[in-house]
Amino acid sequence: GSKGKSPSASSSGSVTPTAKAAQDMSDTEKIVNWSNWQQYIDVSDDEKSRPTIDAFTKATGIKVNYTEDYNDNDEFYAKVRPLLAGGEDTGRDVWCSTDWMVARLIRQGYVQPLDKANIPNAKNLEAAFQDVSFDPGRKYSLPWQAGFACIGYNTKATGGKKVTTITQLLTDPALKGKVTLLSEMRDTVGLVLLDQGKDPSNFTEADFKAAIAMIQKAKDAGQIQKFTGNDYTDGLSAGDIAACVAWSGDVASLSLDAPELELTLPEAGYTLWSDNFVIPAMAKHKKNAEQLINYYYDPKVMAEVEAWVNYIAPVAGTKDAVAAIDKDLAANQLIFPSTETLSKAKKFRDLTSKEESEFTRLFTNLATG
Amino acid sequence: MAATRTSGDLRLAGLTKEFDTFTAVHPMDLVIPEGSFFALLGPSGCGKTTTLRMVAGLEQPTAGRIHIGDTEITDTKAHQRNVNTVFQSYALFPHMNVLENVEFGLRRRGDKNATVKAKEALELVQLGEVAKKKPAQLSGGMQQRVALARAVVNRPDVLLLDEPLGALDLKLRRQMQIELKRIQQEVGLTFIHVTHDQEEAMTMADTIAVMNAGRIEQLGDPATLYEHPASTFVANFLGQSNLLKVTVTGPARNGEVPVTAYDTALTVAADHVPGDAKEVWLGVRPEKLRMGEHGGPNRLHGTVSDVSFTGVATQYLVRMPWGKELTVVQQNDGSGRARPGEDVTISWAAEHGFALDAAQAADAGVEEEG
Amino acid sequence: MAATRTSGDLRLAGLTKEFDTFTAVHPMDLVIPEGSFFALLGPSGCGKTTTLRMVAGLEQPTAGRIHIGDTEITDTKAHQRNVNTVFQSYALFPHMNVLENVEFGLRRRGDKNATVKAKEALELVQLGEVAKKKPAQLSGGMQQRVALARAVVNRPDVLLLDEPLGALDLKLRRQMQIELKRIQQEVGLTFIHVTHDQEEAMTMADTIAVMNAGRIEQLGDPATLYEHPASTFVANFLGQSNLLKVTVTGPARNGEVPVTAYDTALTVAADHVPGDAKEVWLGVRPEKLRMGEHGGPNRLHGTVSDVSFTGVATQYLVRMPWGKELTVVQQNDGSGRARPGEDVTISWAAEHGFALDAAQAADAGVEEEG
Amino acid sequence: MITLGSQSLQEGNIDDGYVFTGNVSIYADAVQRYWPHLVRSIGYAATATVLALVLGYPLAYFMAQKAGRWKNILLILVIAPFFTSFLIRTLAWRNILSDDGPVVAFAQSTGFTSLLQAVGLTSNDTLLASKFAVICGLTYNFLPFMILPLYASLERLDPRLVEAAGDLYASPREAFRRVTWPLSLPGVVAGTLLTFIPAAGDFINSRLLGNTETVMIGQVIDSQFLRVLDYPLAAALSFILLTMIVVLVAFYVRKAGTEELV
Amino acid sequence: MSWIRRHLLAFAALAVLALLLVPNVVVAVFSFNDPVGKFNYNWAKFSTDAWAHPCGSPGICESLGLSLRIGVTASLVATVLGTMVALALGRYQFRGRAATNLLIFVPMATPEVVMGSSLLTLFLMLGIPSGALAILIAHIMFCVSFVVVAVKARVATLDPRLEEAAADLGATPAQTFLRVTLPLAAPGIAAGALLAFSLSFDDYIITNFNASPSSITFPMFVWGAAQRGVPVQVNVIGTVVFLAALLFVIAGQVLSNRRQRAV
Ligand SMILES: Nc1ncnc2c1ncn2[C@@H]1O[C@H](COP(=O)(O)OP(=O)(O)OP(=O)(O)O)[C@@H](O)[C@H]1O
Ligand SMILES: Nc1ncnc2c1ncn2[C@@H]1O[C@H](COP(=O)(O)OP(=O)(O)OP(=O)(O)O)[C@@H](O)[C@H]1O
Ligand SMILES: NCCCCNCCCN
Ligand SMILES: [Mg+2]
Ligand SMILES: [Mg+2]
Repeated sequence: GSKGKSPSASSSGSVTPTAKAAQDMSDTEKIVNWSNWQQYIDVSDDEKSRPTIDAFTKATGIKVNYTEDYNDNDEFYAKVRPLLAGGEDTGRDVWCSTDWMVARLIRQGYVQPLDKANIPNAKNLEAAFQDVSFDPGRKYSLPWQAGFACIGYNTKATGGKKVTTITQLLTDPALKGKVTLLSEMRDTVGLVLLDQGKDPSNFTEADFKAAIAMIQKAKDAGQIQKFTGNDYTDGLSAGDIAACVAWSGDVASLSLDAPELELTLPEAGYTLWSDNFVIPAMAKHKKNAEQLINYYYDPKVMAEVEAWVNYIAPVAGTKDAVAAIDKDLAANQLIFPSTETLSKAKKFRDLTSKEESEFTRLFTNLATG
Repeated sequence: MAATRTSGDLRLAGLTKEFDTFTAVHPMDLVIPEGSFFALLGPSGCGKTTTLRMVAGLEQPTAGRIHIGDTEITDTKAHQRNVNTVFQSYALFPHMNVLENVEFGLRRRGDKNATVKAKEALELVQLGEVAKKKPAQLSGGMQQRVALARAVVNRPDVLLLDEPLGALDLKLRRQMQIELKRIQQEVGLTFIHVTHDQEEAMTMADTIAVMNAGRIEQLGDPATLYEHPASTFVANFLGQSNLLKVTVTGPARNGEVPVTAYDTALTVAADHVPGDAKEVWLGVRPEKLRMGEHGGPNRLHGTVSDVSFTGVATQYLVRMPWGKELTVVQQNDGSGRARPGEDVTISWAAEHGFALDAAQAADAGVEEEG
Repeated sequence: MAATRTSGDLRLAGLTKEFDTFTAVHPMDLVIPEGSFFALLGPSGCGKTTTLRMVAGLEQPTAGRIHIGDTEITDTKAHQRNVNTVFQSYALFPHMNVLENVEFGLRRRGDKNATVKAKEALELVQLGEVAKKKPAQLSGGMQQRVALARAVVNRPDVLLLDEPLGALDLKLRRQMQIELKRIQQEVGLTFIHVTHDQEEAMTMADTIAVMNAGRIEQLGDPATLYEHPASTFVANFLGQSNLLKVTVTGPARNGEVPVTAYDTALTVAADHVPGDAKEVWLGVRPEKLRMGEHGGPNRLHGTVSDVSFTGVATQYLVRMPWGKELTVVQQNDGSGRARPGEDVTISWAAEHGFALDAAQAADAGVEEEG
Repeated sequence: MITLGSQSLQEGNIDDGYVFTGNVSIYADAVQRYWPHLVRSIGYAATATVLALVLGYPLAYFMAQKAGRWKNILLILVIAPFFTSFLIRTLAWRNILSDDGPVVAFAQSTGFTSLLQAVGLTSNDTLLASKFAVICGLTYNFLPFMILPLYASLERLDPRLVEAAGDLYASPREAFRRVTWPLSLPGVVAGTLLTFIPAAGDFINSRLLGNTETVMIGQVIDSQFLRVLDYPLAAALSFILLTMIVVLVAFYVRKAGTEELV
Repeated sequence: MSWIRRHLLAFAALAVLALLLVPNVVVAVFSFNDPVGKFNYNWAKFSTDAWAHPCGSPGICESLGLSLRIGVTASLVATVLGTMVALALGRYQFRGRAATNLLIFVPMATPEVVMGSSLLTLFLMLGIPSGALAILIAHIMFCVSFVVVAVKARVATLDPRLEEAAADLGATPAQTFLRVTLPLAAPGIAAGALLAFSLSFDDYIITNFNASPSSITFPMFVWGAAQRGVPVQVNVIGTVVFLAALLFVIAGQVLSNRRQRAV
């Protein structure tokens, strides 16, 4: 029967539990294990090394095990949750979760408070990222990158055609069967809400359902090929995907090598998200992780990262540092958006626990239906 | 580990085997003298294999005891008995070569000279050159000889042969019979040979036991069994017999008993007829019948209905006036042959007839196809 | 689809089969009259099966033609030939019951009365009651009869039997031989019967062809082949022969040729000796030899070295002064038996000896175990 | 299996945990919501099984009856792909069939893609991301599971039986239909089961080669378990899938009438 | 024309075989590619770089190592257990034999998702943490069934008289088992072991359910890589394993042939 330890048994109750800390081995083991999204860090020209990471190791003697196994928030959460729930080490010291996921991790007591003493550079945090609803006072997290969810397309596959609106993405027969959407509900639904004239930061359940209906219609018409995680970059580059909901920096950085890849920030608006460093419970090398965060909060280091990933830097002073490397880059609206660009970017509002399960269910049924 | 060496006669006392409700072997008492060649003969399913398996220790008797000489081996495990078997299917180990197969038993007993002895045994069966081959590479006859060598090499007190020649074709079979007999004489072991080839049993064995439905029906040397069968079963099973139902018409005179069959007066040697019998089966072997008047005082007239030439002999079927056919075998010694349709006289000597209890079925032991 | 009905004699003209570099059947010319029972006899590997398979259409001849009556069938597909085979392994369809097996051929040709005919055929082989059983539930002999019924029911122009009795045990085999012969006589088909049981061939066939290494060595009716073998191979393969190397000492007198063997004067019927021969093999069948003086003018003296009783007859080995053993078979007709060690005289009539070219090996056709 | 059963009867959510409530209605709910996936999975698996049989039979037959001394080599070649992760091979297929690859170009020029599109197996004039691709992937990946049992039973087939059929006037085609095929039925049954069952639960192929229209039940179970974390629903779906398969298989085995042959 | 018709079967068979092997060829060919960008699906230029540095992609060799370790351990344990069960089933009548037979069949008749998920549930209940140990246990559980089936098939064709013959020749039950039963069942056991290894080495679905982040098997690595561009090293390893399997089996074949032919 149900007497045994069911996968969820240990996380009942609504009081925020505190994450357990493990014995910190940082001083004896010069290691830090970092899980991150794909294509989210600078890579040398020959693609064999990661310059900023190598420089960090050189400076501190701490070896970074960098793993690109963060494809999608839900998927990643599902992977680590059983361990976190069981009070075990996940084998990772730090990873970058998206805002809403950070909220869940904090709520469940799966992440540890950051020791700011080890992160003096935290003072460089851009004002815009300082007070966030998902982590008031930034006790548990610091942003790694932020970005927009937008439209990406491959002109070779569209036959030269531009894709400018979500409506076009979901209805243009020229794209039939070659469109992908993100399995991240907030990005996909957010863009659709905006396309329908709604505001992701302030919408009703009915609005949400209307957005779902629109996607459902496109899906029923055979417009949509798949819902993907970060793996859309693969198909988009190959041309198996003609157009998709994409993350800004991915398309921007890929287009450096592949000019046929283009990106649209839709007129109707787009969503803004951030991915944040968090340190999970039982992490063995918490201090090393904090040193790593501190390292990347140096604007000069962050500038190097941005030159490659093309996302929005949360570290003040990065723009100047970038300008020192490359003037054009400093003018890139994707990395350093103007107020005008930012004004059309909306954040997806916080969801209640009940909303979250209900909306997730609706969306997942759509995505896997 | 080593089998207990014993020697002497093999004695079965009240040996019985029941399977569930079916009795495969009824209590059996039997003594098989050391060094003899003993044949167990009988129709399919009569219990020959079961008997052998009990002797080998592969089957637990329901009751009874088994002795070799003075040693009781009833409860000894198969691998501890000094008894070996040559299985009908040979049961050679396919993953070992011929030599390894033959050495197997010796090695199990830790014999230091296993290889030397095994090679000798292979020489004995004239297979020295194939020692390194796998059984699958040998012909049926060669496999048969390996199986024999594998058993003989252990010099068992008793060697059991369960239709070892059953799978061979006729010509090869006759050859192997001679070889088997030679080997038995050379090594002097007790052989118990199961077969249902009567001719094989008769050519090879010193003593034959004819089994029927779990019981030994008659036991004796081949000629006695053949010439004086004790039952219609034995008469028919061991060779062919012509059986005539006859009525005893008077007391014995000059050692002969007068009888009539279908109104024809015949005689039978008195010592072959049970004293008080009124009606008996009169049996005569086909080769004892003569076409013509010279065979003896007993005469019958009939018509040749079939002639078949078998090389050495010719076999005739002669139809009697009352419808029954008698079988007559005549050696092809150069004398003329009768033709189908010819009317002939058949004759035989009184001492060649044997009489059997009339209560038995005339066709007992005429093997129905099973 | 339906096989072309033809009839008449089966004629093979220059029929040849080569496998890669090996010639299994050398050009063969043969006429088998319609309705005859023809036996093909020969040692293992001599090409019997290959010949049959060419007739059945299962093997493509390398050269030569096959006719049935006036119709050439050399290039006709197996399923279009009106020829059926009874395979040694029976090759019954395990997933069909007995009746379905027997109906198979008829149904393939769209015969409306398939079931009726199949049932009749089963009656013919006395298996009416097992029609609904699967082959695996039948004994070997019954399976054999189903295979026969399955072939016979189609009334083929030619029925091929490839050692159909090879897997049966002796007693059953003799029974089936009689049945087979009866069926052939009843249905009147042409049977070609492959066997390497000589006695079987002799009892059953009208004509026997003895094959050796891909060639027909001799062809004739059983008695002729047996009494007058044309080569040592046939003499040894078909039954047993005593062969003596003899020197012709003079011209024929009174129809007999004088010869000597080891300084003993003997005679052979003149018509059995090649005109100009100097040295020949003198052959005598064991059953033609008499123990004692009454067999004929040819006499040899020797010592009995082995006696074996086979029921119908007793077989003696008699050692000659020069070391060779002769085999003598004497019917057990009641006359006394010699014992091992006894000195005996062996005699035979001149016309019972046959002479063969001395250039041949004496032991050709003594089947070596293969 | 039991744990699965009990879990399917629980209720709750990730944050609050699950309690056993014996809520059977979840089954009705699961079936109602996911019946298209169930039907689709069974349909794809069945189609792939039939295709695998059609493709596998000639190869198995050839290996068993005609290949002579090449038999073992061929057998090894059939088994060896097992050792290259089937993911790698599926990815290779994705590569081979990619939209601007030569295979697609050829298929387009011969009108094959239009044909597929016309019969609804693809939704545009390429091959990937379609029903067609998923079914091909399933067929391909489970082909060895079909071939091996077929081979095993065909190897045991006595060629003399086929000769006997020919001897009894059966044309080669009839000989196949009446003798070879029925005698290989045990292999056919084993092969189809070994192909059908895993194919029905597979999701890798539909995930890598399909689109949103080709989502199979395995993918739903996977995402309910590992993504939505709705354990009761996932467990219920697993149970339903298993039951459907057992029922279908029982029906099939009876229908094939091979009980006495196997 | 008739030549073609006569060899139609051979053509069909070879075509299917080719179909089976095409991906392996593509994988092998692309193992020599030096792709532009991170996606290895357009031929760029020839390079033996990946062959020189098979571990050049982070995590790949760790995952391969883990898969090999799990594969070897799981197939060893499953082979031992499976062989014992198969011998018991094939040789002895005992109570619960039918039930055992069924129990063996269940894992094979269960779709992998169901199997994976129920094992996960079971492990959670038993308090066995996800990770290498859980994967190993899971693999052993499904491999055992396949071993049993392979060995049982062999044992079924084994002549029981051979064991009797051994006893008859003085072999104790233990000797009979070691020298007769086991060697005769060996081909079945080897086949079972090989099958078990390949199933374990190739499994993704069941593994994925029971894996932890620190236990990424090779198929999981490939799956992950598939989401972001498969490194050339994967092709190298895929090819090496394929060739190794071929060599292994061919060597075994040659060896047993030679042993048979030895005169
Ligand atoms: N294990 C068993 N269980 C039940 N009955 C058995 C068993 N073994 C043998 N029998 C039966 O016992 C009887 C005698 O069998 P056995 O094998 O001894 O006969 P056989 O004389 O050797 O016959 P064959 O000549 O056919 O080999 C047969 O009726 C057989 O069916
Ligand atoms: N398919 C084949 N390829 C090569 N050689 C063959 C083939 N079939 C038969 N042979 C050879 O042809 C010869 C004749 O074979 P066949 O089967 O006709 O002999 P047989 O007289 O029937 O022998 P048996 O009495 O053993 O059945 C043999 O030496 C055999 O090895
Ligand atoms: N290649 C890195 C992409 C990171 C995207 N994170 C997205 C979070 C969206 N909600
Ligand atoms: Mg027996
Ligand atoms: Mg033959």
